Amino acid sequence: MLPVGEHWDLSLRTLGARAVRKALADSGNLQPDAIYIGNGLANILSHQANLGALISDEAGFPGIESCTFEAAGASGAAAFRAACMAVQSGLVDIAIALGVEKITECDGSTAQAAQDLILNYEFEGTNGLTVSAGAAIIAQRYLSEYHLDRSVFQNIALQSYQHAQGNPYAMYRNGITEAIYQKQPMKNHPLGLFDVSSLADGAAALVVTREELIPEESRDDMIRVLGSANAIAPLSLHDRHQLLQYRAASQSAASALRKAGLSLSNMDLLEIWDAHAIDVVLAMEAIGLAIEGEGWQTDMTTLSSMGGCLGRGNPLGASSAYQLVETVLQMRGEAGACQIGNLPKTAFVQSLGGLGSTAITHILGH
Amino acid sequence: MLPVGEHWDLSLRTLGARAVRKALADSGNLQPDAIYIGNGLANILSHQANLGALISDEAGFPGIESCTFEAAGASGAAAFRAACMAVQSGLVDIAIALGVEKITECDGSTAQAAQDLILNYEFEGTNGLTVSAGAAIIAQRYLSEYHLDRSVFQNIALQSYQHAQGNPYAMYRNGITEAIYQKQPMKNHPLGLFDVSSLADGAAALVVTREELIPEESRDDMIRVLGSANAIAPLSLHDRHQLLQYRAASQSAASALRKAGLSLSNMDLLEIWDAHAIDVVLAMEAIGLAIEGEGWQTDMTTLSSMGGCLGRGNPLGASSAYQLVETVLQMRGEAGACQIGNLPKTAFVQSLGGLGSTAITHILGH
Amino acid sequence: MEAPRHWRLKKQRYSLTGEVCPHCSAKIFPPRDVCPECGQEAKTAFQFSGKGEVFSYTAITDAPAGYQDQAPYAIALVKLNEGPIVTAQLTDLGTEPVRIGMPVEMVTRRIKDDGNERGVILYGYKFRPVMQG
Amino acid sequence: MEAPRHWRLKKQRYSLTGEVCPHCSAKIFPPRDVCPECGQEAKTAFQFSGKGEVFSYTAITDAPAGYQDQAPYAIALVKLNEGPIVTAQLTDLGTEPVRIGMPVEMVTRRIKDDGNERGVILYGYKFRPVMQG
Ligand SMILES: [Zn+2]
Ligand SMILES: [Zn+2]
Repeated sequence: MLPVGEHWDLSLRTLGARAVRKALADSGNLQPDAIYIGNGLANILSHQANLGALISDEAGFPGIESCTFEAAGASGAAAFRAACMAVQSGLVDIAIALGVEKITECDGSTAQAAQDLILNYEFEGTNGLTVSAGAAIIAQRYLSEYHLDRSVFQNIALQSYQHAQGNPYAMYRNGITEAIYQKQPMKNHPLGLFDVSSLADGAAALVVTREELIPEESRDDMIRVLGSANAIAPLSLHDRHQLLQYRAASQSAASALRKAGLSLSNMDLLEIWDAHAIDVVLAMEAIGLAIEGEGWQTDMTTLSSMGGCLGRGNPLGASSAYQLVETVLQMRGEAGACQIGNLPKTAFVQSLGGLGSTAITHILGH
Repeated sequence: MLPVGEHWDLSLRTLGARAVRKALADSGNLQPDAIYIGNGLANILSHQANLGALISDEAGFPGIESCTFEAAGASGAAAFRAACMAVQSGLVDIAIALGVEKITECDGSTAQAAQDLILNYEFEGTNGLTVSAGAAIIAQRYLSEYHLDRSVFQNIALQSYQHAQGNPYAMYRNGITEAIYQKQPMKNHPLGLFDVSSLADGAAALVVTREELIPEESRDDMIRVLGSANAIAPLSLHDRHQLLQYRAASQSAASALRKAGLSLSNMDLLEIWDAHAIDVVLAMEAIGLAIEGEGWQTDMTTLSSMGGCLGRGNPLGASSAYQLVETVLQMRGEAGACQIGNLPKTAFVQSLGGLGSTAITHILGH
Repeated sequence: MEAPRHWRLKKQRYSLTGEVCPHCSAKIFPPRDVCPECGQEAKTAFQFSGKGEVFSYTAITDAPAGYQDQAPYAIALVKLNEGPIVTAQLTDLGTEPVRIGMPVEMVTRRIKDDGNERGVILYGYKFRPVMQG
Repeated sequence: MEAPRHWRLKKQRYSLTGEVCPHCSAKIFPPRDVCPECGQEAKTAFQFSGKGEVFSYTAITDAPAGYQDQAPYAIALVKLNEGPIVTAQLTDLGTEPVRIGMPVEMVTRRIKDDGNERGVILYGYKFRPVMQG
């Protein structure tokens, strides 16, 4: 994991290769058979395809297996799920899941336009919609349907920025006060500047393997993947039967929990997607932690414990890999100032892509 | 599988969804759990990311698993390999591998520039290299090293265009004569226009599952995946220790054959990557069917039996899915005018991405 | 927008031509091969009236390239009277504040200024408040 | 080429600054974190002489956008005297036909005309035949 931020001095290949090597060092220097790369925008922002060959060779592993995965914000989680399936299939012994995104190669408006590619270009993008405007449209309908005002987002945002203060890899580490939040400029009404995550560079990687291949001395640090699921919903907002139901999030959560044989009440830690504050609200309702209209009333203590996309920063295709790495740190007791009280034994990690059109969930345990 | 060509009237989502539905109909109407999508350039050419949600929903399957795979020309094969691993892991019952590429959304120069993203942008692309020029540089060195002239490519090209004549899904179905070949304009010396494949739209899909889930009446059509492997080599030509050795192709071939417990001499059909004529030459040498300097002397009868990228046309990220579908047709005896003499019992299918920087091999059997 | 895509989407953009499902009578926009209601094939053209109401909306001030001369603008999900929802800009708003439930109707307007990109200037549907009278 | 990338790659482009591996003495270009010869870390800067020979080459007539005013041009893999190979355009060829083994040396030239893209004009290394005499 590298700090999220503006790495003007590092290219895409260097960012990715460094995260891979850090993860391998952490694993007790395992030798990978495969590197699965989650990335969203290299084609546009770095004019670079086929990252599999570029980054894996740069990391020092010509000859191994590699390719790139894209599922918008959930790209890194898609790579991680693929790593789990590859190992479970027996065809791969040691796989790395890397999430990497290089945003600062271009000016901000190019990066913004690239992010908007997760919309339906023909029927959303060309009509002038942007991703944050799409989130705002969902949020507006939510507030109207439940007779609420936009202050319901305040707690979610404040907590994310507060959690990020203790995270040395986070981009926003000064926190924000209620007063500052309430004076924020609107990004797209009813979502303000602090309700929408900011794009930034980042790279984070995890090593996936079978227990018996882990060196004895590293085995205490091992975290198990107990369940994994990926589900999609219609990409376009106008194609959704129920705009306020994040269907992919419910299906993916239920399916991952079922595979793990666990329920939400067993979870000590929840890492929920917060690219926009409304995402947290609807994810909480979708996975069943809140009833409809009350997802904003959440106790945020064990949510986005290292700052989430809002506080940590949002390196798109890499963000879901950060979620997973951060969860591993919490479960190992290595989360430093972000460490939650009781060492979590089980964790629920859900990543969303494309305004809830893709949801990938992992259940981690000891 | 849809015909390769210029589908001005079909969008990316329609192309992809139709191929998915055709494959499902062929399978006896299985219901998929996952759709893995191989695609290279939608971000650029269709301004569209997150195809997983877009295409899977369009095909009528909201709620299932989906994401996109990119490995340059081998993208479709990467999706197919992922489908095999997902099924083998037991986490997925029925997976679809779709390769889809929409080229004609833009003018030709945009598509050309997009194709060049598989080069190292910082040290190849910005110095003015193109993909076909890269292939030509390899070819030039080959001719020089072995004291040959460019007529060595003639047989490979003529056979591909000849095979395509019988393939109703191919783009070039008129064949070319020796006289026409010899009068071809140079694309990038020593490669002529007919030695370099042309980009076009295409979509092809395959259903992957366990035998017992296939309806009784469709089981005769079943083809087994006996081996699968993916290997990368340095992306940039200047980073390769031996320019004329397609290392990824050798490693991936050897590894897939080892997993299948078979050798090349067992193979009744070979589907080899021919985006450029030189790719065939070096792949033949890399996989061990020819010694160094003699890969061009190949008997082409059972190679690219339905026209390959040269004759069928090259829908980039979809081409490797076409290779797999074409091989299945041959093995079922459904290849029509392209059908090779004896029904092949085993086949070797190798797809290359990025001038040999990625190679994915599958061994299929009855 | 590039010429081939523009040509393909012309009917849909200029006149809100969608589909009606021959199996379950669901009205569909944008057109697609498979009816999202019943899962069967749908290819019968259907002309929408262009009348509907605002389902939700927001305002865009930091518009993307090609839309900057229109900013700030309101963008909405519009629920058509026939059922489907479309994403579109609102226009001709005057001093009336946008609200959920506001009746609107389709008009054809310039959607995007292509700037230095190649290709045609893009026209298509926007929605305006229904005139009282 | 966008400004941040241009700034980052300036040294490498203007003066062929690469690395030398402190472990196995391999010379490396372009710079990378891990020595491709011995797999250990390499970060010591190394200034290449800019002399080398053509390892292979071709001609480009259908140049990509930004390179069209230079077409037709020759592009080559140049094997530097210190070992590494670099991809670069050949320039100042005069009437001499390019051949494998031809001695060449680095010069700094305009690489790309940015056209209507934002950003700086790109200069960097090309190679020309070594003058006899
Ligand atoms: Zn219907
Ligand atoms: Zn070294």
